[in-house]
Parts: sequence; C-alpha cells; structure tokens
Amino acid sequence: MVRIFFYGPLADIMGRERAVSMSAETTVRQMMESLCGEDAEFKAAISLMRVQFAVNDVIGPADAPVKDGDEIAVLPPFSGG
Amino acid sequence: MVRIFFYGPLADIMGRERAVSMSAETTVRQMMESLCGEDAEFKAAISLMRVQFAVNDVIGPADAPVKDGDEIAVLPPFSGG
Amino acid sequence: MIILAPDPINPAALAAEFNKSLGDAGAIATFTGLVRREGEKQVEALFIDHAPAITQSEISRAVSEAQNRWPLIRTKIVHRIGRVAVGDPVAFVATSAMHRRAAFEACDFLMDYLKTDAPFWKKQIGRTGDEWIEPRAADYTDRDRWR
Amino acid sequence: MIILAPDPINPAALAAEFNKSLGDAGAIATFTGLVRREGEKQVEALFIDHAPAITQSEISRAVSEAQNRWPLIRTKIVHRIGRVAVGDPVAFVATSAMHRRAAFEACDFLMDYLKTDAPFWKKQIGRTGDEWIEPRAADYTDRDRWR
Repeated sequence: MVRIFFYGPLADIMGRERAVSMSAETTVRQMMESLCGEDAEFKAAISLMRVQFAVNDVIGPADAPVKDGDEIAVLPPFSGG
Repeated sequence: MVRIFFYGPLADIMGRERAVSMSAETTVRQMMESLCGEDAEFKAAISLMRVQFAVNDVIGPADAPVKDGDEIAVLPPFSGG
Repeated sequence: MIILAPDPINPAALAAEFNKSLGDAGAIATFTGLVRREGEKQVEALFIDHAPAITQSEISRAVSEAQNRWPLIRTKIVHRIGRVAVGDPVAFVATSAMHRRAAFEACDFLMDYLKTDAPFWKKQIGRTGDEWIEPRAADYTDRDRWR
Repeated sequence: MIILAPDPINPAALAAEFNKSLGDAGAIATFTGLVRREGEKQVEALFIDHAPAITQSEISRAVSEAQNRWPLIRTKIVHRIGRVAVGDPVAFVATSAMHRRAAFEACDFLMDYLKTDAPFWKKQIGRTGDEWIEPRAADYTDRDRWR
C-alpha cells in the first residue's frame, strides 16, 4: 500500500489522502499517470501546474522509485507569506 | 551680535555656543576664518573634517551672507543610528 | 526558531521575545506580512495549507542557507496555518546581526523564500468565492535576486 | 512620525503602536539599531548630540523623499539623544506599505539616511576613553545605493 497526500488546490479535488495498492516497484511519475487515467479532473489540474513531489517527506524527482509502504506528497506551486 | 553654535566634536573644543559682535555684513566663510585666526585648536579641527553650515537653521553654502542677529550652526560630519 | 501554528501572530510580543537575547547585535530587522482586503476582491480571510512533515524542514534549510550567506546572530520565523482573517498577520520574520546589511538582507531573503519556495498553499476566501493564489510575477523576480 | 528623545526606546511597544492603524497594508518592516560593545573597544555607552532646530526638519525631508519614492502607508522614526547604554536601542524605523518591497526598501533607505546624512553626532564612551565616531566607509556605500 502506498499513501498519496495532496495539498492546496489538489486537496480540494482529491481529498487529503488516498491509499493505492501496488504489485511491483514503480516510480512517482507512473503512479501519477495511473491516477490521471482514473481521474480526469486530477489530470486537468496537474497539467496546468508545475507540480513537485516528495517521497517519505523528501522532495525529489518525478522518476524517484516508489516501493510498498512509501508515502508520496503531491505539491502544487508554493505560495506563502 | 551673531550666535555661533557648535555640535559634536566641535562642541568639545568650542563649547556649545559663542557670541560674536559684527560691524558689517559678512559671510559664514569669513566668520570661520576669523575664528580660525583666534583659535588654533578650532582651525586644526575643522581643517580635518568636511564641515557644513546652517544659517538660521537652514543648511546652506559657506558663502551664505550673515547679518546681525543671525544664528550660525557649525556641523561636523553626521553620524547617527 | 521556526513556528508554524494556527494561533494569532502578535508581532510586538514576538519582537519583545526576540530582543531578549541579542549578544553583541547592532541590528534587528523584522518583517510582518498581513492579509490584505485587496479592494474589489473583498478578501475576508486566507486559508493556509501546509505539509507538516515537509514544510518545517524545508524552512529550516532556507534558514541554514541564510546563516551561511550572512553573519547572523539569530533568526525567527513564524507563519500562520489554517484560516487567517483580513488585517491579521500571516507571517513574521526577525533577524539580528552585528551590522544592518546582514540583518536587512537576510530578512528580505527569508520573506522572498516564504512567498515563493516554502511549502505553503494560500487560498483567498472572499465574498465572491474562494481562489487559490499563486505568487505574483514580482514575487519570483524578488526571489531571483538571491540566485 | 519622528521622535527625538532621551527616553529609552522600546521596539516592541513602538511596533504595537505602529501596527494599530495600518489601512490595507500588507507589509510592515522595522529596524532597530543597538549600541554594540565592539569587543576590544569595550564601549559602555554612546553619547548622541543633535541640533534641535535642524535635526527634526532634516529628517522630515528624508521621510518626504521616501514617501515620494515608495508608495508608503505610514513611517515612524525614533532616535535617542544623549547617553545610550551598551545593548540599548539607539534608533527605530518602521514602514508600512501594500507590498513588501516598498516597506523593506524605505526602511533600509531611512536607516542609511540616519547613519550618514541626519544631523547627529555620535561619541563612543569606553573604558579606554571617548571617541567621536564617523560613519564607516560601508555606511557611505550603502547610502550611495539610493542615488
């Protein structure tokens, strides 16, 4: 099971968290493509923004490997202050 | 009578204020030259610093005219904050 | 020190606390960012989302970068999360240093960082609806001054 | 508002007062300058001389210049005169504006002004004697950024 967390505008669309079961090791990018296949609104939203990803709380590239038990965060463009 | 005010390091040398009697209209520069003639320590001090002058509380050039009743301020380089 | 909390920010109280242990500091710079009504938009509040396990550590990295770039004595960052009413402070940054350029520049740098590169997401809640806000072009230009 | 006074400066209290009437400000910058011990010099205090009838009006002119250069909502300058003990604040500047660049830059500009171009004279009182202090070369360089 991999837990995927969504923030900011993506949390409004997807909720804060989804759990996805996985059979073999994959990458963040492949998981996102799979989500886009299931959810047209998510696909439309992330195609419009430069999204970053974190695996187990560390921000890294979209082709980072994901294994069972990992937590992925999907981070839209930041805007604070 | 013209009152001359000294500030900062010049006040340590000259005191805060001196009164000078005057016969004819003069300039700030001429009054300073006259003071330098009377006081070697003042002459040495102002030869080492870029001094500004105010006549009646308005900062202006050294060749500004001075008439009876005016107040002159002798302002060493500023340093605040 | 970095504080992310839903509690109101009191800049004067934070300044009083910050000013207690200053070493031989000659300069303290502070910045407070407030929620603006923005005229026509009639903003009533911001909602600030964050990623708890990520946001704090990312801000720590920015503070370390500031400490490497400038000879700082102390830094403090406080950022609201959750709902922040119009007129209320949303972020507070304080820096101290021996001389004022370091204090000013580090404070400015950290605010630019919070606006564009810290993991926060900001929604304006207004009379006419809600809107997620991305940084202005000027915010990115400001940030790029430090690169 | 410009205040020149021998009374202690309380930056937190000044910030609290300044933050009361902010209009639609989104940004408040403050700067506090403190008397430094300066290690070997063992400074015990500063003595600040000023020219009452000149200093206030000259600072007013600098504030007007800042208001012309940046869209400011409010400014406040407080500067000690007379004896100021080591560790104590000697100057406080606060600015508010809609956006942070104006608030930061005006605060920075006004501090540079106070350091080099405002009619104050600063004597360090130390264990080894007293010394009138002129601005550092860096202070003039900082000031010249605005020309």
